[in-house]
Amino acid sequence: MTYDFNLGWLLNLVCYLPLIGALLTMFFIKKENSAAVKWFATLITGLDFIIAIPLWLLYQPDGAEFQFATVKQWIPSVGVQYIFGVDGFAILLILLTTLLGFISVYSSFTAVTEREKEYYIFLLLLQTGMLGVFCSLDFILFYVFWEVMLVPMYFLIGVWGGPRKLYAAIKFFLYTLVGSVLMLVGILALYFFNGSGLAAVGLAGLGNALTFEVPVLYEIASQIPPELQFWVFLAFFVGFAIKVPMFPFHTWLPDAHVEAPTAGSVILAGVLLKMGTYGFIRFSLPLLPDATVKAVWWVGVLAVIAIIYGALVAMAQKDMKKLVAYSSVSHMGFVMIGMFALNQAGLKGSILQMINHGISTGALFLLVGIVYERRHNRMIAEYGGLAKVMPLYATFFMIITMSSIGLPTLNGFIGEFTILIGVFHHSWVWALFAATGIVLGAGYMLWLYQRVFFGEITNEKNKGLTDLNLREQWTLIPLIILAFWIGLYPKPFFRLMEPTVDRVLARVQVAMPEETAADYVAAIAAPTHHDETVEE
Amino acid sequence: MDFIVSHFAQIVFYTLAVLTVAGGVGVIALRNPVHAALSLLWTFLMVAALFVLRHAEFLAAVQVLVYAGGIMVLFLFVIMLVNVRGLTPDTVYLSQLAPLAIVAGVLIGALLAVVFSLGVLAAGSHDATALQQVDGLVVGNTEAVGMVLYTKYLVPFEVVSVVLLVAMIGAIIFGRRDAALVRGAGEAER
Amino acid sequence: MPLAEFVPFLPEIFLAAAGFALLLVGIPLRPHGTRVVSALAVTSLAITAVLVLLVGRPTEGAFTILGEMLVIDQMAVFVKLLVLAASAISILMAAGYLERSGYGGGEFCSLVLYATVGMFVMVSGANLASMYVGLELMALSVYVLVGYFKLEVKSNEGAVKYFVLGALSSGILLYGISLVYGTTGTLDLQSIHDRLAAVPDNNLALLLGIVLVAFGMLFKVAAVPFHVWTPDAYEGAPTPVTAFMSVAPKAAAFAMFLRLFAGAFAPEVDYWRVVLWVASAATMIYGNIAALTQDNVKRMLAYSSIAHAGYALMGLVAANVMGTWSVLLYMLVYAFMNLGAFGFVILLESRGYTGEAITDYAGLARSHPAAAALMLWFMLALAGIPPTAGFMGKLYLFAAAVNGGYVVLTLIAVVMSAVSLYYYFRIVVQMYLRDEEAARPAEMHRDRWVEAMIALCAVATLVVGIYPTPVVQWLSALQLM
Amino acid sequence: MISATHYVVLSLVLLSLGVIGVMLRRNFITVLLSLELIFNAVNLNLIAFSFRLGDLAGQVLAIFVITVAAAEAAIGLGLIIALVRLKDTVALDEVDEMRG
Amino acid sequence: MKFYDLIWLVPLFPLLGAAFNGFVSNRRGLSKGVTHTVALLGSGLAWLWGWAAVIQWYLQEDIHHPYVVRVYEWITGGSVRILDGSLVDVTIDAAFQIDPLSAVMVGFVSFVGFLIHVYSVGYMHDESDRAYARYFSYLNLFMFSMLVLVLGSNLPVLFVGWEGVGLCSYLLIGFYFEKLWCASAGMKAFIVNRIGDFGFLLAIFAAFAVFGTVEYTDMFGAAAAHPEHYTTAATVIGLLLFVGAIGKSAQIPLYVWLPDAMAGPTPVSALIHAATMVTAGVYMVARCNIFYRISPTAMLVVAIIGGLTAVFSATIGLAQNDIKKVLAYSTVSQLGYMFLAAGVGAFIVAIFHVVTHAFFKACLFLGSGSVIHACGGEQDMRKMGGLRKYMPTTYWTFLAATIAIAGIVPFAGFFSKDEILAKAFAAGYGNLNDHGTVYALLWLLAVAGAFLTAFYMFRLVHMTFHGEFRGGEEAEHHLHESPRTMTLPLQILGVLSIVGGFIGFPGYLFGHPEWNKIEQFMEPILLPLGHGEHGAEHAQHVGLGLEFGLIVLSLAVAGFGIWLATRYYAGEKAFVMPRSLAERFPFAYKMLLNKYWVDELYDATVVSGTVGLARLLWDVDARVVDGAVNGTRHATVGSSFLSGIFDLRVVDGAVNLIAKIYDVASHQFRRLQVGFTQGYAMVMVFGAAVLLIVFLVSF
Repeated sequence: MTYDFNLGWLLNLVCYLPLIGALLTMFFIKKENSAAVKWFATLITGLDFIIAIPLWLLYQPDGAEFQFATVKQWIPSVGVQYIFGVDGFAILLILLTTLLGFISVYSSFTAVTEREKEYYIFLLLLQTGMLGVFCSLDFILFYVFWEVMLVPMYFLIGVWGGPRKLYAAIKFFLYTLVGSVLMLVGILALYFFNGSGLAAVGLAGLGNALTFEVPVLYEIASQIPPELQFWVFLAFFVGFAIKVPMFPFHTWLPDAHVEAPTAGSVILAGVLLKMGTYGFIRFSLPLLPDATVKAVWWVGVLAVIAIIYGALVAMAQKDMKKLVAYSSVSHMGFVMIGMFALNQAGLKGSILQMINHGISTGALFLLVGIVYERRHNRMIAEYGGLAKVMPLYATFFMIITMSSIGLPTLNGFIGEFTILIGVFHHSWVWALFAATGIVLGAGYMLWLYQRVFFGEITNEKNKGLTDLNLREQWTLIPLIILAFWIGLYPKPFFRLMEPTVDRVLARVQVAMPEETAADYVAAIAAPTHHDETVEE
Repeated sequence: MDFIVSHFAQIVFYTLAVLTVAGGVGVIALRNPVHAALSLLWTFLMVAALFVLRHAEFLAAVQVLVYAGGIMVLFLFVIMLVNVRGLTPDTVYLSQLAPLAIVAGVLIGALLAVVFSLGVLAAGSHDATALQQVDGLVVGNTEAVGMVLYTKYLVPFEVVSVVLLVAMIGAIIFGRRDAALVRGAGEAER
Repeated sequence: MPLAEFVPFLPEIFLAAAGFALLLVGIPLRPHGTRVVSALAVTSLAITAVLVLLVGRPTEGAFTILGEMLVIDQMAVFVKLLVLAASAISILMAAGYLERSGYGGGEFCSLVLYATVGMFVMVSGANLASMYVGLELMALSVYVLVGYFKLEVKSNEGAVKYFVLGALSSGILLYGISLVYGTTGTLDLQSIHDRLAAVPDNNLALLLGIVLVAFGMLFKVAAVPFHVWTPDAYEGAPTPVTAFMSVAPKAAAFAMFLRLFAGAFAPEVDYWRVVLWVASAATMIYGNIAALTQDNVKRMLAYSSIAHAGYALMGLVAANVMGTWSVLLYMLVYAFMNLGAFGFVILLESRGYTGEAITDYAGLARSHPAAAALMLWFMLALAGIPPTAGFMGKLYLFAAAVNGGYVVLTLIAVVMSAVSLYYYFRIVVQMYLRDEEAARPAEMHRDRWVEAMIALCAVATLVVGIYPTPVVQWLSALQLM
Repeated sequence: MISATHYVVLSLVLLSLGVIGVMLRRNFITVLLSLELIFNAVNLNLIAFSFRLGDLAGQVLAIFVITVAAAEAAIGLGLIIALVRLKDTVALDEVDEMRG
Repeated sequence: MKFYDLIWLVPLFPLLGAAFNGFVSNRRGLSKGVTHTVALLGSGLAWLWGWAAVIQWYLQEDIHHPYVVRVYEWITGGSVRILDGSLVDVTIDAAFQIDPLSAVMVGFVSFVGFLIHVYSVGYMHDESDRAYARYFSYLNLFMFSMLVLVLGSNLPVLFVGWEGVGLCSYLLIGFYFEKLWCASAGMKAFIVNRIGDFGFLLAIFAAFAVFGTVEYTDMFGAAAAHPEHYTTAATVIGLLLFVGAIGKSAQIPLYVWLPDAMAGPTPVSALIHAATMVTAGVYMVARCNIFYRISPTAMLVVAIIGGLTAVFSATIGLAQNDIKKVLAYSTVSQLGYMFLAAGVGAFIVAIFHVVTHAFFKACLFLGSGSVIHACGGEQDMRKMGGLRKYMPTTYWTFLAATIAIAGIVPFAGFFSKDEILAKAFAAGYGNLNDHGTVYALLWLLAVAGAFLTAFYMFRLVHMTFHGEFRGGEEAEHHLHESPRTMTLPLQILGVLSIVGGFIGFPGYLFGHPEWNKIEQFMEPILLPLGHGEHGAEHAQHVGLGLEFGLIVLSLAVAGFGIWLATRYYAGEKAFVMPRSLAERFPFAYKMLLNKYWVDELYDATVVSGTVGLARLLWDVDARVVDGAVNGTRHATVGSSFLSGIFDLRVVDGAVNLIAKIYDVASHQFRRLQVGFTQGYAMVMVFGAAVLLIVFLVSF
């Protein structure tokens, strides 16, 4: 039982509400009446978050794989369908998206002062695009949303960004576009292999009906010949790795983050990066098990590099936003390595870590944005001693810092811990290197905190800074609450993602030899290991 | 003598061919456009003769009338028109000779290489009579051509007439002096 | 032959007559009656459309008329309607422009109509002879149209270049036809196909003929290396003409290309495919990359249209059913998005050549938000970003190519379409992100007709992008030969 | 015995001459003349083949070619007139305002 | 009702207090009264409830079976395939465990903690209201974390407390964050600890990989059942754990943070950096004793590190003039003793020393605190002296604690330290795990350490309390005894450091082993190993005579130390001898004064190394990874782009490189468009030729 069509309209509503909001704003609200624009956008996004919550409550873990589904013919002659549907994993990301969407709108009231109407319209469009990506189960539909979402982001960076906005915007756009078009080729290859076949690699197809329906393609995953899997995996990899971003493809991230307006950075870090990892878990792993298992080593190494490299580079930054940006490279490295440990703990951890990263890094960008708004300067050297003038701000910043460096009882720890357990059972060497990321993480984050908040106030301009106002507090408090919630009682989140994890792993397992997991760690207790197994 | 008789066709063909080519060379070689035009006229006539050799009498006639009669006159007229303004460029050729020679060489080489494989042309009936017959009974080539032209090839024929109309319109548009339009007027408007 | 046989030929006859009538009507009331003439022209085009539908719609499968000179099938109907739409839109866009320029509209309209007749014959030609004359009719009309602003140096120059090169290419085409005729012994497409299908022939003369014909067609669709005329002709021609010739003749030429190569010469595909492969790749790369640094919008769109020809060629290279209809679909999509973009250029063109420099677009998002939004939409479409029709068109072309096994070609295409985004977005950047240095944003003409047409194109681009099903179903049903 | 091949060779020579002429001559008029050479080459082919095949289609097509050639000549000459009016020249290489 | 079923309330009270002070008092700036009432309530309730629970548990339950209270399922990480190939669920409960060890720890932690809260009320009274609230919320938060640490029933929960105390120590060291060096000290502490945690985390994963669980009872049960299977595993886990301990308990090579940690308020130093937090490492080692008992290697390493640290830091202590620095180094060295004890298998003794040390060291620190308080923040002993007559209470309590640490019978320190020495000797004597010689050497070190301890502690006392005041006139006027809230804890702790040792009275010397209450009580934490004795069981006793001999020896050593100190630093000839020594061995003196330049060494290597690497990589990122920048930049100068996008290219990329290529290509391509007709004809014909060639070649 793949689909459960119950309440399908709800999912569609969640996805398209922001679009409707954008259209209404476009046609019915005057450009001059900025207050109305702001509050309407806030209303829409808040409403969107609220109606997204039932998805979680009504989701049945032991029900159909994809629930709240809608399946309609779209372009029957080529087998393109309109398929919406979510599992726990997608629901988590949808909730994250809607929440961050709301927060980023709400946090922009004073940050954005010009061309406000367009700004909020773009934010709303962006949200529909992102939600669509998480909802669609037809490759073409997925691709459509995947691309659509680029455009508003491009404008958010390009119009409301910093000094090098044009450069950053086009770089972001081109980077991602190249990745995604390659992905498109991979999609087509799968599509034809399922159907008529591929003269390209001299492959006869399976002769099934031509379709882009992902769950159907899941069925044929095991029959796809390895070399085809390899190429398709490569195509997907480029597409997703650029979004994540994996180590060699990360260079667009600092520019985009630094130049983007605060809300843009929040969305970028909070949601857009997750699309890459989402793609891996939703498509690469289950569709191409063989290639995945073969790729494990390489991806693992890249991820380790990303973790350490990102952390070290972050340490050298002089610009707060850049620092946070590179820290995301490091954190997403954790997500990837956990994912490719290919066991439950690793996968669960990496999914949870996606959420955590969304919360922590999102909050960090908000926080940086708050001082930026006051001082219009992001240079760390400009600050120092803020703890004296902005105690509350300092407190929030401290909490988020701790969550980002993985202090127990906060969200970051749970993610990293689970990931590392999984990774350790895949390869203790990876775990060894990955764990250094925790030390370095503490290094750069605390150093940042030190330089920004401690010591005397050296810079005259900082003397007059005002502490957080109520609105700013309320943009942060939800995230902090979430951080503690996940840190103290992550069980609901884990439970929500369990079905997905099991299915994905079940689909990858076909390509995995038994016992693989054990061999890696055998090194530890090599001499005694075997007779022990004999005994038990 | 009997050699001439027995090889009459060859002799005639080669003679005409040489003359045609000579005319063609003249077209691209002669400095003065008028001379070039005249040598083109010469070529036309030779080609017409070759048509006759291939039992295309009607076509030969058309060639002479339309080309030699119509087009050449037009050309000469225009040349005169231009010449009085003394506009013949002083240098005749463009400088880029060398590469072009190469290109032409490559082109011709390739094509000739092809032509030698022409031995395997689709088998055809060699009876010229087919070119003079209308469903069985022999009439002249003219009638035969006319028959085909006005029945089977009616559509292209009509279209060609439209082509000529368009050409006329074009010529008028380009040739006509417009009182309404002063040079750059459009520019001023645009 | 019985008069009844002429009935399916009515649309062409009517158009030709209408063209002549317009000529006569146009002469007395030029240049002031331009709008009237245009209106008449569009009406006659509409009537023709009805006729085409009456003639073509009820038929299932193809049938030939008038001594197998013409064939009426769904493909012909589709392309004819497309061409009619394109011509109508260009005429409506041209009206105000011609009025302003002082050149009358009479000859313009009739020439567009004659060109349309030529294209009709091209797309439904069943015989090399008829196809050739159709082609020439179209070509000659367009030569004249390009040089229509005979007092503009650029216009004349464009015409001269286009004419000389066009004549050269049609000579080459003819030579190819003659070789094909000599080797297959017939001019009739169907029988050519049958003979080649009966005995797949590797006679070099025949193949050479086919390749030369391919050259001629490549020239008409402006593919590398026969693209050279395009930028200058497009830049020189009056903008409405550019809009027209970048769309309608291209569509017709592709239709003829399909009839010849996916139809008649299909049995020889393994021989000629390589030529088209190279041409397609080169065209995509050259068009996109050369467009990157163009600062004149018309010229940039010219290069972009070269690039699009390259994409469309992929369908021919793939030479499978999907390839065939995806080319036609792409022509449809391309027609609307390109016409839309050019309509925008027309609106912007004021004194001299201003409105053609890319910098003239700075700050338009401020002064004319709606227009800018539409232009953005067309740019996205041309770059192939969903949910525009441009994406759908590309999608099917890529699909066809991947299916045919031309992955490398597809990779080139996808990378190049990513590159293309860059130069399309240079305009967007000017409009949206460069407002600060827009000292005086270029003022736009208020021309209801053009605006209406732009809106129409936008809607079409949206609809086809969101719900292409009807078109796709119609197209995927048709087959040639 | 004179075969079609002979004619084809001859027409090839004419074709090449025409192409070279088009590429070499500065004078627009002589360029037009060279174009006419090309069309004649084609016609030679057609006639030769039609004789060889005993099929009239070739001849008919040749007629169309001649007519079209005439039409093109007319357009070309018109362009020359306009060009002369605009730039007082018939040299094609001076028509080079647009490039790049 | 069962207090011990609600054991989780013990940490909860201080947490609530912390939350209130942090978010209410601090924000609203409530009065000090409210603040410290809440804080004291928090810690006091924790203390009461803790003791109540422990006592009740002791009376009602069998102490041989740890009593585990599961609160809820915390982490449910799905299943993984562990070492032996079986699939195990990663399920980690938030659960607390009461057993003798945690009972002892809770007992003294909550108590000392409470005392120090009381003390702080006096010590911090002249801070601003907000700072006061902040301070107490941190302090409460620390109590929470520490209690979680000692009560947790599995390693991750322990880790929660572990990190929590780390955080609090970071916050409290950096309490005066306006002083940048304080903040830096805090950061140093946190990061150095992180390095330890790195080992700890890996240990947790390794343990999970081996046992498929991290619950104490299950883990240790399994290990004890089949010791011989787990030798390797135990070594790995044990060593990794010990890395964590090294960080937290400031052992070589990670001790450097502790002396700097003295930047925090003195009560904090007393509580966190002397009495409780730093002993967490010892606690953990004792908690996981099973691994060390299984793996001789691990145990040896522990012993060596401990012994070396004990002496090493003691030597540094000799030359310090900052009163708190001296105490800090003595703390480090005492911790060394504890690890030495653990290293010779005497885990209970280690804990015993933890407790006694908690008493006297807390007392010492609080005493120094009240001294500093009196001297108006002055910490340099050279500016003190003769304080005895100004602040008697402080003096006497301080003296008691000093004697205790010096190890004079019958003070608290004597019993624990002497037992450590005895065990060490026994280990060497009984050739424990065939490492007898090493252990013997370690014993010698320990004895030397005892001497040094006695010496520098009395040096401290003499320099501070005896002789004449050297702080100058006006400072002298301010000298005064500290307020009641401060002296009361001093007195309590003083008393404890006198009598506290008797809980560990070495009864067996008199044939009454049962007199050693603590050993009896904690006996259960040493699970009996399964078949196959690994030695290192309760240290085998050497003959009684020898035992007494050892006692005498250690007393003598201590006495000698005291005598020497008195001779050098008291009376009329004070400071003469040291100076001459310093002049005669200037290098040695400098070396000690500068703590062997270890900090400088680290700065030179680790710190700057990392930062340098970071900078380097950043360059790499900016230049290489992101493309052949400068090349492209210089090449692009004068590129004909109108659009601003590419003007903005500064430092960047692969992307830019490609873009540049396209740029060049574009301009090259455009040159094909020569402009005059025949040129185009040429291009066409050339192209046609190329295509023809391609065609013919492919034919």
